[in-house]
Amino acid sequence: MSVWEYANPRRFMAVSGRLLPWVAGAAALLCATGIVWGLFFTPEDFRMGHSVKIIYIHVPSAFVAINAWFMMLVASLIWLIRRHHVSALAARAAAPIGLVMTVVALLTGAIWGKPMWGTYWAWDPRLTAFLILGLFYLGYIALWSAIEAQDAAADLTSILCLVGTVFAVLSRYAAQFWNQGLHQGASLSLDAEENIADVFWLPLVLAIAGFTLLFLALVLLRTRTEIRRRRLHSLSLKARLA
Amino acid sequence: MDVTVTDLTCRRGEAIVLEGVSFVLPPGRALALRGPNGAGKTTLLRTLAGLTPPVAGTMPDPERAAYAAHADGLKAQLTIGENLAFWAAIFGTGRAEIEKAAMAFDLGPLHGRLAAELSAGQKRRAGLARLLVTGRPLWLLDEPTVSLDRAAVDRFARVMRAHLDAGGSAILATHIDLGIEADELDVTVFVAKSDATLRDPFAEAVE
Amino acid sequence: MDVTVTDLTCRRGEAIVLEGVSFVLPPGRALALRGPNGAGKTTLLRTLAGLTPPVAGTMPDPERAAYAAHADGLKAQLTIGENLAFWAAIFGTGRAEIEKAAMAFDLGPLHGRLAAELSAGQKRRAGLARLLVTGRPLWLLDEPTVSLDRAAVDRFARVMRAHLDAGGSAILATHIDLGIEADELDVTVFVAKSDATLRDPFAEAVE
Amino acid sequence: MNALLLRDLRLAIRAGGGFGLGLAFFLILATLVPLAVGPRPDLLAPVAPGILWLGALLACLLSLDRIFALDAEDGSLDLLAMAPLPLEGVATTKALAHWITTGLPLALAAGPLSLLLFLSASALPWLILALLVGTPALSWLGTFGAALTVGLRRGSLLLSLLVLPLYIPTLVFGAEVVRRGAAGLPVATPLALLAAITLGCVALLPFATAAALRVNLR
Amino acid sequence: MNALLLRDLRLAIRAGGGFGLGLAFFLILATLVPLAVGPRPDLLAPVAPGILWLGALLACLLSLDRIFALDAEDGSLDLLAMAPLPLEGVATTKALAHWITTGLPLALAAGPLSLLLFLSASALPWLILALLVGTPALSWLGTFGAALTVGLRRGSLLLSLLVLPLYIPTLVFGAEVVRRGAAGLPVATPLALLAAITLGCVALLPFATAAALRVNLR
Ligand code: HEM
Ligand SMILES: Nc1ncnc2c1ncn2[C@@H]1O[C@H](COP(=O)(O)OP(=O)(O)OP(=O)(O)O)[C@@H](O)[C@H]1O
Ligand SMILES: Nc1ncnc2c1ncn2[C@@H]1O[C@H](COP(=O)(O)OP(=O)(O)OP(=O)(O)O)[C@@H](O)[C@H]1O
Ligand SMILES: [Mg+2]
Ligand SMILES: [Mg+2]
Repeated sequence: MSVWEYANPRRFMAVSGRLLPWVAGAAALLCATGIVWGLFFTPEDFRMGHSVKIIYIHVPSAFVAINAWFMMLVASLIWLIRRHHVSALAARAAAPIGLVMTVVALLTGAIWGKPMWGTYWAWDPRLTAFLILGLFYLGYIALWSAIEAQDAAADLTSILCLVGTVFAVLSRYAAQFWNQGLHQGASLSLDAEENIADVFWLPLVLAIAGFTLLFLALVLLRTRTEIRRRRLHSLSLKARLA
Repeated sequence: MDVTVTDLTCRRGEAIVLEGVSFVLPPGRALALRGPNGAGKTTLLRTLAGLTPPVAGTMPDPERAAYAAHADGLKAQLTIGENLAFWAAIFGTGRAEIEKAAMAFDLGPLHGRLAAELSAGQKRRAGLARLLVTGRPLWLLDEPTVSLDRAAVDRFARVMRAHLDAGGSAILATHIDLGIEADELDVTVFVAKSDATLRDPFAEAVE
Repeated sequence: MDVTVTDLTCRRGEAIVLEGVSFVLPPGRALALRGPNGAGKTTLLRTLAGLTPPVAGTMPDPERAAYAAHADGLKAQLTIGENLAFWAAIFGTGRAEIEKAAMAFDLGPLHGRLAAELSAGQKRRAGLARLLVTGRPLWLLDEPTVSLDRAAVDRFARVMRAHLDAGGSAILATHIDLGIEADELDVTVFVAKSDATLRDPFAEAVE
Repeated sequence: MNALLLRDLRLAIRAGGGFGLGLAFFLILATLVPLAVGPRPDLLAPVAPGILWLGALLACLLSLDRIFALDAEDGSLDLLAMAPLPLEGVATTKALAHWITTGLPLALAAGPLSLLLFLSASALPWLILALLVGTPALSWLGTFGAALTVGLRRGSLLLSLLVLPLYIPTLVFGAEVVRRGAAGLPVATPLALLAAITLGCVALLPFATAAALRVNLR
Repeated sequence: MNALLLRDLRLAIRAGGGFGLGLAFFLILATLVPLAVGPRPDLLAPVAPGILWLGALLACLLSLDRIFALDAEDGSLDLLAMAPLPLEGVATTKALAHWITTGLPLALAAGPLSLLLFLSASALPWLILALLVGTPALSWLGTFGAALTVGLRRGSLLLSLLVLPLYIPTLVFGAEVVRRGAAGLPVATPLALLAAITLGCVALLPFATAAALRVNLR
């Protein structure tokens, strides 16, 4: 059986319905473990003090926010090339989640920024690129909601997503070029364990995994909602045309 | 070359309007689409013009067609002469066609007038002249005689006949009689059944 | 109340198009404007509607008139029902008029459709229904039957007759025969002489 | 007039989030400025009030051209002119609808945005107040400009050309209110002037707008 | 394609000074900024490059919405889609016409305007060069945005929401060129990046634009 079978709406509904509780449960478990562990069972950082603990929300949400866009990119490509309706709706479903994650990362970053840098906001390249990503999410969502015909909207937003990806990456690069920032480098990222004590690293990885699963669960849930919404749209259209 | 349409399914917006449209139109003939308001005449013409891709079925290459719709495609800020010259340049035809078209629709006196300053019927005449300028053999006409006075309708009928005699063909939707001999196609026959009007990919997934 | 027009001079843009238009139209009668394309029918109707102030002459108060032009005045993003309700609210009429209008033009099935999703004839029907909704006695109609199929034209003729029987009046410009008994006014008689078309205040100053 | 207002608001929403779009534009502008002029707070903070006001101006401007143009295209404007409500009323309603969809949300959302430009916290209430008092003038002036250019096909640049100079007094006093507020100086004078401009615009401009519409209809 | 270009330019001129309007908008904006932020050269000079670039962006933006909308309204777009020239060619020509009527005059007239904002004389050649190199990207991106929104009646705010984020890299590198030029630093890197963006846009975006147009036509 080919993978594309899952793009069949009925199969998708059946499989996602069965999958959803497990993914959601795993997400809850991992998030809870990671965050509780991070918040209550790690020492305080010698430089950042208590405030370091916000990292367990900040980094996972930022991670998900960025990768949500790439998931939308892949889904858009699948729609443009193979015309699987589910993937178009999955892209649509992911956008608001990505936006919320962006906002969460921005807010936690801002809250963290006050004790660390003495300001809520700085035009750090990292933060700027992130704000710009938020703008791309906004534009994408606005375009989806502005167009009445659903397939046309899927086509146009997919094209926008392709072009937008290129420019979001360019913007990130431009922002780095434009300002040397305050923000942490990749010192705490996954591939740089040597810079960070295991005590911080492990719960962080758990939290990131938890947030990713959370994202997955939400996308499944929202895709199901989008499918139903689309069905509703068709029905009301049919009622109108009848 | 025959215009052969087989089993064409046409959509408009999100709705499927016509299903299974089939006909053959030999060169030199006109086909009149019949059907009440909302039957799907405009939809069929737009599909044949290549503007809306068909959902299914085969149809001739839109490269051979010229389309005249309700909107005339005239720029209000340009004179009639400039408008025609523009379309001639775009379709790669020349001065000869422009003059022939202007002559056929008596556009001489309007040549230097801005399209914005014309009456409805004058504009429509210029819009029809554009058809001649394209030099295409298959004409798709959506209510071509709207706003035309009797003399202009006669003129148009003469132009049509000349086009057909020269081996061209035409498909036209109109509610009034033009006095042109034409095959008839009743569009109502092909109107999509209401349960097919929407190809909802999610229909079975939800219920 | 008679519609009395005396010695009206009408302009369009910067040009004077008609001069000395005079007629009297008693209530319950329709007046059909005749004349080839570009004669000035639309110009006269726009003047009577109060949209273009007349250059000279007297005409009835435009407050009594309702105007239906090529553009239907429908908002594409609103449903037909919403469109009619809007105009009813603006003209201070009520639910009764809307229902009467919708009935008269068979708009029931289209009530919940967006105006953007209608065919040309369906839109036009809704545009004509607006006339009834205004509740005004004098109808100014510029080619009202464009795009209408035969059944809809009959419907329109019936509505017109009912309006006239109820003491209303109508002035209409059309190139086709509606089967309504109407007085005729040949607009070509009043076409402004070409030396009068431009009342240039600086003409004598310069030459 | 109520019906017209409701219709315009409904159209703004149907056509894709009338309220949100102006805001989003404002947000983007607040992002673009630091990207353009450089990220230094010492550069940004002093220009912040002016830039925020400019952003409000431009967000208004971008939605102006369609105030009458769409109605003119589909024939509604002709019919509105014949309707038993005065054209002055139409002008007022249109301006009000424009303000509700752009000026009002801007004023309400200026708070978080001002953070991006390092506006001092003490200036924020003044910014919001100034926007609330000043933006109606922008909408009424813009409606007037839209009426002047309704007959033109490519009006939006010309429109901004006509309207922007008219916006100058509002801009100057509005920015002054915020600057003084930030510096802790008394703001009564510029605020009063701002209010006076708005009141004058709301009271008198509809007549000019209606006159312009009449000219453009014929 | 030549015919289309000529027609668009002619229309721009007929509809009331296509070339002049963008410039005039730029001029007004350059006047408004000192009014908004206060007329102090010490405040203005450092932000001048950025503000001038922002002005260019906005002048482009304001003329975008009509790139395809007018053609869609009067039916020309349908006919162009049927014509024997590829839609990609139409997209390129439209973008080129837009650049000639807005970007090019801006670049040429930036000199006198920069005086209003106290831009240092040494930065001026760089400003002009950067505008010449960068503004084509703005026009091509804008044409893409216009194609996405051609079916919508009130597209102009949405259009700016879609297009402005895409303008960011151009803005950053463009302003950087001028800032470095003013400071006497080497400008090769940002200038090369700016040129690369423009080239990429000109080469690839017409395909996306044509695809969007095709979706919107059906
Ligand atoms: C509004 C403000 C902020 C935003 C938008 C923001 C955004 C981001 C982003 C996008 C990431 C990358 C996540 C990833 O790639 O997986 C990140 C990671 C991180 N941020 Fe922030 N941040 C903000 C403020 C702060 C502050 C104030 C601090 C602390 C001083 C901070 C510390 C970190 C750390 C330690 C990481 C992990 C490093 C890494 O994964 O590369 N952030 N943040
Ligand atoms: N954008 C749209 N979305 C959905 N349905 C539409 C859309 N446009 C038109 N329709 C519907 O499609 C059907 C066919 O419309 P079409 O315009 O082809 O009719 P027509 O035969 O040309 O009628 P007319 O004689 O009035 O011009 C109509 O019922 C119409 O309501
Ligand atoms: N804006 C304008 N400026 C100058 N002249 C105009 C303008 N609009 C129309 N005209 C001219 O005025 C004359 C009358 O036009 P009008 O539209 O009234 O004609 P009509 O009788 O309605 O014709 P039709 O049957 O074609 O609708 C025409 O010769 C036309 O060319
Ligand atoms: Mg039709
Ligand atoms: Mg007429």
